Amino acid sequence: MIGRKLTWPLAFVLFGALIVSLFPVFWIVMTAIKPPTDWNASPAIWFPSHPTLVNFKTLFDPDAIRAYGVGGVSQAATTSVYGSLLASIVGTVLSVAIGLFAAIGISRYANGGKATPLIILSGRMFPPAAIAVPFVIIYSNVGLIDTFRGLIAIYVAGTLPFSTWMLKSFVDDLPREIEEAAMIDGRSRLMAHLVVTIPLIRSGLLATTLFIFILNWSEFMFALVLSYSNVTTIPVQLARYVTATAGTLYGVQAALAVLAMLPLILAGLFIQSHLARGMTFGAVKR
Amino acid sequence: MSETNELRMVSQIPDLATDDVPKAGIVRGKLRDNRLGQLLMLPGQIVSLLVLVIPLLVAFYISFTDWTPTRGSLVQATLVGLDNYKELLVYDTRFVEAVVRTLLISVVCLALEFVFGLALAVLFLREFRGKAILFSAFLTPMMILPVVVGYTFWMLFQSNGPINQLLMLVFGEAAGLQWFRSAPLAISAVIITEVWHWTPLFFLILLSGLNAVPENPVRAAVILGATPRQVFWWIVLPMLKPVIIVAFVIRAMEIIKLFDEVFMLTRGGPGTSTETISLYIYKLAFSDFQLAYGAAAAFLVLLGTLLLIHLLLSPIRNQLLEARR
Amino acid sequence: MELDLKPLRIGSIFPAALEVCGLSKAFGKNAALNDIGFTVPEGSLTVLLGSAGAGKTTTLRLIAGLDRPDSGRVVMRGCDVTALEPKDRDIAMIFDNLALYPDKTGFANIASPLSIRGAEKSDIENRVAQISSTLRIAHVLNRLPKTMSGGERQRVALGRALIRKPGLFLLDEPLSSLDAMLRIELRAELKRLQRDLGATFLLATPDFSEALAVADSVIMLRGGRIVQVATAQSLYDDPVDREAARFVGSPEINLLKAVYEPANQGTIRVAGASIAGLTRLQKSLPKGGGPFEIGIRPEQLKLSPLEAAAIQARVFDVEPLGLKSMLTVKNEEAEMRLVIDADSARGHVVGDAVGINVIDGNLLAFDTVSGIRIA
Amino acid sequence: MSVPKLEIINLRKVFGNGSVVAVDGIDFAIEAGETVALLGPSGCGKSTTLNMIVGLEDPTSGDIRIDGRSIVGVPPGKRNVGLVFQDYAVFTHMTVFENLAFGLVIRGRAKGEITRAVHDVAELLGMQKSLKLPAAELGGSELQRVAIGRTLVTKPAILLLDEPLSNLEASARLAMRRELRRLQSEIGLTIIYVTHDQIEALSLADRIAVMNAGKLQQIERTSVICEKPDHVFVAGFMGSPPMNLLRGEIARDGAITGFRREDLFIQLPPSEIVSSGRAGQPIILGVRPESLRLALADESMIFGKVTIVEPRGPEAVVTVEAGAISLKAVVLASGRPQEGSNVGLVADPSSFVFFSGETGRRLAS
Repeated sequence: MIGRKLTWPLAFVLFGALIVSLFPVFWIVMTAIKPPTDWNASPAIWFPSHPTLVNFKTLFDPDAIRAYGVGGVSQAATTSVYGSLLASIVGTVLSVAIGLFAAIGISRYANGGKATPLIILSGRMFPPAAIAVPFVIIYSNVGLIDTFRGLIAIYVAGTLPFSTWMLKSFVDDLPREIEEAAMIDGRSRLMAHLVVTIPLIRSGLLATTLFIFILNWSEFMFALVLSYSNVTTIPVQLARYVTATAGTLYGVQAALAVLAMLPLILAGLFIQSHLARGMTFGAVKR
Repeated sequence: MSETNELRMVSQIPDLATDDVPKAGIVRGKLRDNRLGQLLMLPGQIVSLLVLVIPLLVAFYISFTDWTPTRGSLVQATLVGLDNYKELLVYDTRFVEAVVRTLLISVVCLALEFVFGLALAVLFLREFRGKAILFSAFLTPMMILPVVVGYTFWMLFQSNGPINQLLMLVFGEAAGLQWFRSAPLAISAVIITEVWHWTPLFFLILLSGLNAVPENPVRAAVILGATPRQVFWWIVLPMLKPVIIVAFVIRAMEIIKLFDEVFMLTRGGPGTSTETISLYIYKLAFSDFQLAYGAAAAFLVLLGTLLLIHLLLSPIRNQLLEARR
Repeated sequence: MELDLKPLRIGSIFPAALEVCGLSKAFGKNAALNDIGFTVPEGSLTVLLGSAGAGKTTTLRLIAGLDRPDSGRVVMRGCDVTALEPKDRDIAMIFDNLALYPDKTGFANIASPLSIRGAEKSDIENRVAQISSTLRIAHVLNRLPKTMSGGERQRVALGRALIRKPGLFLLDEPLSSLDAMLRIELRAELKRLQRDLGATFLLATPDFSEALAVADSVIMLRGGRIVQVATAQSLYDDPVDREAARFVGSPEINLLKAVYEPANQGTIRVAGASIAGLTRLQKSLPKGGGPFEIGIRPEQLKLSPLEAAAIQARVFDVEPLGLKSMLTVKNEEAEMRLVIDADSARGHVVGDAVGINVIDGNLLAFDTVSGIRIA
Repeated sequence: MSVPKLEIINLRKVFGNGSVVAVDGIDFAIEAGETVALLGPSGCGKSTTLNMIVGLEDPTSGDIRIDGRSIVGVPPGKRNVGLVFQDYAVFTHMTVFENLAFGLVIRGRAKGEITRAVHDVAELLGMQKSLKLPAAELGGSELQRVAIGRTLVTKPAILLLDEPLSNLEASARLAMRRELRRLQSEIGLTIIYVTHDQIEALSLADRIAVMNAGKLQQIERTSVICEKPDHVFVAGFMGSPPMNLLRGEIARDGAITGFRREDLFIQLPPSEIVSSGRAGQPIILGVRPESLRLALADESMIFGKVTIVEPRGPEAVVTVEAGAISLKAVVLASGRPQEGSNVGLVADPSSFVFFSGETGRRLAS
């Protein structure tokens, strides 16, 4: 638009902003590769003299963790990584599948009444705190506390508004006449959706799937409230380490954090052109 | 065709059925277009019903009782009417303070995020090499798990952490600040973390909005003699208004739920000086196990959120909720 | 199976390709169609003509089965298909945005009706080859729609419709996305194609010149009702009411207040003049005489020297249209448009006094209140 | 001879490292107060030319001069040209008044002067009543007027309109054409229309510049261009239906000279081309559908089958095919033949137009 070149002072500001944006990421990665001796140095060490991956090994070795003997922490991160993967993947697949059907329903038939879109959207407006309380109550009565089924149900319902609305905006971009042409060529109404609509929005489908995965992977409060022994996710495990050791288990915690952070950054960058659409329920399309 | 006004009606003689004409009379696959629509939306409605609406009804019921887990099943709970709500609004100063504190943090964060996001977005309207890589770099903070952001900044704000090192480097030895000991510093730490974490979202939405501004009105203004600055203030920004509102609404919905970062950063400390409403309800329900009282607090927050969203959302209601194509 | 371009026609004992009776459809409060009934004979090119919102597309969608009518029946070659899915009706449809599959090549688009129905490869290949040579689009078969020109995309859509030789073709403003020049060219080609194949076309368009050019018969729709069914020429010569006369024909017909006085030798007073000798009109006007609204086509007015002219007026506007020009003249009583050839128009400047005479041809008369045609 | 208001000198525009030549060296000049239409099919380079005059795009080579001064490189805002976009590009977040006043407000003019100027233009365009309305609520033709008014307030040296009528309802087009002509005569501004619709060009412009594939085929007064098309492309573009064009050669049969194409031979009256042309010289015969008349077999030029009859109210376009030759004729509706019948067509040879077989240029007759 006002396509003018970048002047020097502006380039300097841009560079400064870049440093501020990336410094924390730099710091946590550095901490993750610091040997235990450098963890608590004062003044803090920026670049570890001899970086090591020992923290990542310690993370998955219960004995090594217990060896630190800090605050009685002994649980390794393996169960939490498994927990995060299971909950996030299953939750994402269900949320996107249900969201896809609802998206086609709202976009093409729109007679699901004005209410449905509102109900689905409002799912996102409730503060987790407001929902966590009744969930604990119901789940404890129904025996879903500390189960993956319970957690996944919340992940699906919590992200349904995003998946429905993001997919709806992709389906809206596709002219309705193409499905109708397929119907006239010999497809039934449902087959027209399966064979024409869905393949034509596959890039949108992938973007939505990754976006929902990011939301589920980074969810913390429900996992915290609903998990005790056999269900843990990475965020919960990280919180447990911090509370148990008052944060002094620097390197190991940073290793877990880096492990959790990387897949999300890659997924996010991969779908960055659709992020605006996802975050705004399809209102802002790049 | 003869020139009569009316079309000549062809007499109804049974036709010589050609091979590919569908057999008369058999009504296969009865046409039901809108039933398919309802079928498609059923799963979404069921999930929303079971996992959102029912729990809220239960919470609503409990908020009028004095039930605690030790009390056994829900049925024994005794109704106490509006006591919980009265207690919260009149006597529980910690609740009211948490609400005010959360709103304060939200307003400051949203303002800062908007200013930095817009500045960055405008910068990105210019042409420069490596723009794509920089764009991805600037988006990174938004992708990081909130708990990881909370923990990372907790390390950064340590008394011997890098931030203090930089401050001492620049402002001399005494500049090292005890971020987690004094209330105002703790709150600023929370705000800095939040702004760092979510400014990229404003940057992303506003940049998308800027690129979606139709080109012709801008060109028309340029041809009429407007300088780039005038074009920006008179044409581009006003046209960006709906997108700006969308960004504020989306962030407002999220920031009111602030929990993960604060939980890792200050756990509400020192004292309750950085306790957000979500953190307070979490403590009520899951530390002190006052579930009924917590449910009531949760409901008040819910109503407050819906009211706030409704106010922010009304100007662009159709854009977000247009169901018809 | 060699594609037989000229289907066997046993006289015209086929029942109508399409019969629609009592068709109604309302979206929410507004009635898009009420009680539509018409017949489309086998092998004809019938046009649904009407301005935007008249109900053309709704009618096509109901016939195709994309929407369900609130009431009424759709009968094709004697079979009631009202309740059938689009795929079970022997129809093909071309949408105004052509609706080609964007991710498929020209070949796959054209072949899709056959491949969906499981025809074997060799049969598909030679039928597509046949169709693409007829439509001269063999060179775009392996390209994606977005790389084709407007005309080529339009022909691929036609190919997809033709490949299955359906009993009825529905075309929803098929030429609307094309350039002005190309549109006129493809009109003739569409009509020729229809006639060579003996196929039955039902074409919807808001453009009366398209309707006149290609239609065997025209069904005129207004506000969801059928106003007139007639051949192209008689729609122009015998409009059923004032609106139909105004809608068909450019420049627009002149509609002037007039009075018929059978008493004094049947003169007609119009635009401040009294004109005798309009024999054809006088014969068909109601005997009682009195006020009516006269419809004079622009080509039924001609310039003549002031002294010999029935009507005197001043030139208000001259619009050159190439070989012909449109003159708008005004006097106290009325404003009239007439078409004259460009050279004689050059002699006139706004404000000139001119004489106008009415040629005794196919003049029209409408009831002043209802607009219904009375003569 | 006064300096022309706008001069285009050997203007070229090439896109994508030379692969696409949008404008291939065009030259023309426009006098002050004249109205010219840039007419051509889509993709012929007319919009690119428009963008270069306005400054939205820079020419690869060649010069553009307004009042004798070159404006290449001058930013669009400083060229004192006005452009009305096809989609109007009105500022929908402002009222009509603010739209019209925009040009002067950004120049920091005094409030009184702005109000006066806006009211003058509003009156000229009959919009006095709707000044306070928000622009978003206006219909097609009102938006058009706002877009024109907004430009006129800045008193541009040249006004350019990009396909002004194509977004309007068919019924509103006639009224808008009349209004644009009234505006031209009242403000006497130099105006350039860009359009692909010949009716628009014929009714609005004094002169028409026909473009095709980046080249200027002909620039000629509206009244003349239909009679005397300079090039085969112009002949095939103007008029609806356009001129029939038969490719053939000059043939001599003893004393008679004529036009031959396969088995068709038409005797030509002696004329400059006929005498100077040598036998076998490739030539294109142009005959307008309007000048062809139905005739009996013996006295007709060609005799063939009527393949298509396209009524258009008072007249009908009849397509007659004899072997490979196909001609379109315009006949009165009442006299139109039946499809499938055989008819003869004849035209007065003096109405023939000849084009060179090689260059396509018209041969002066």
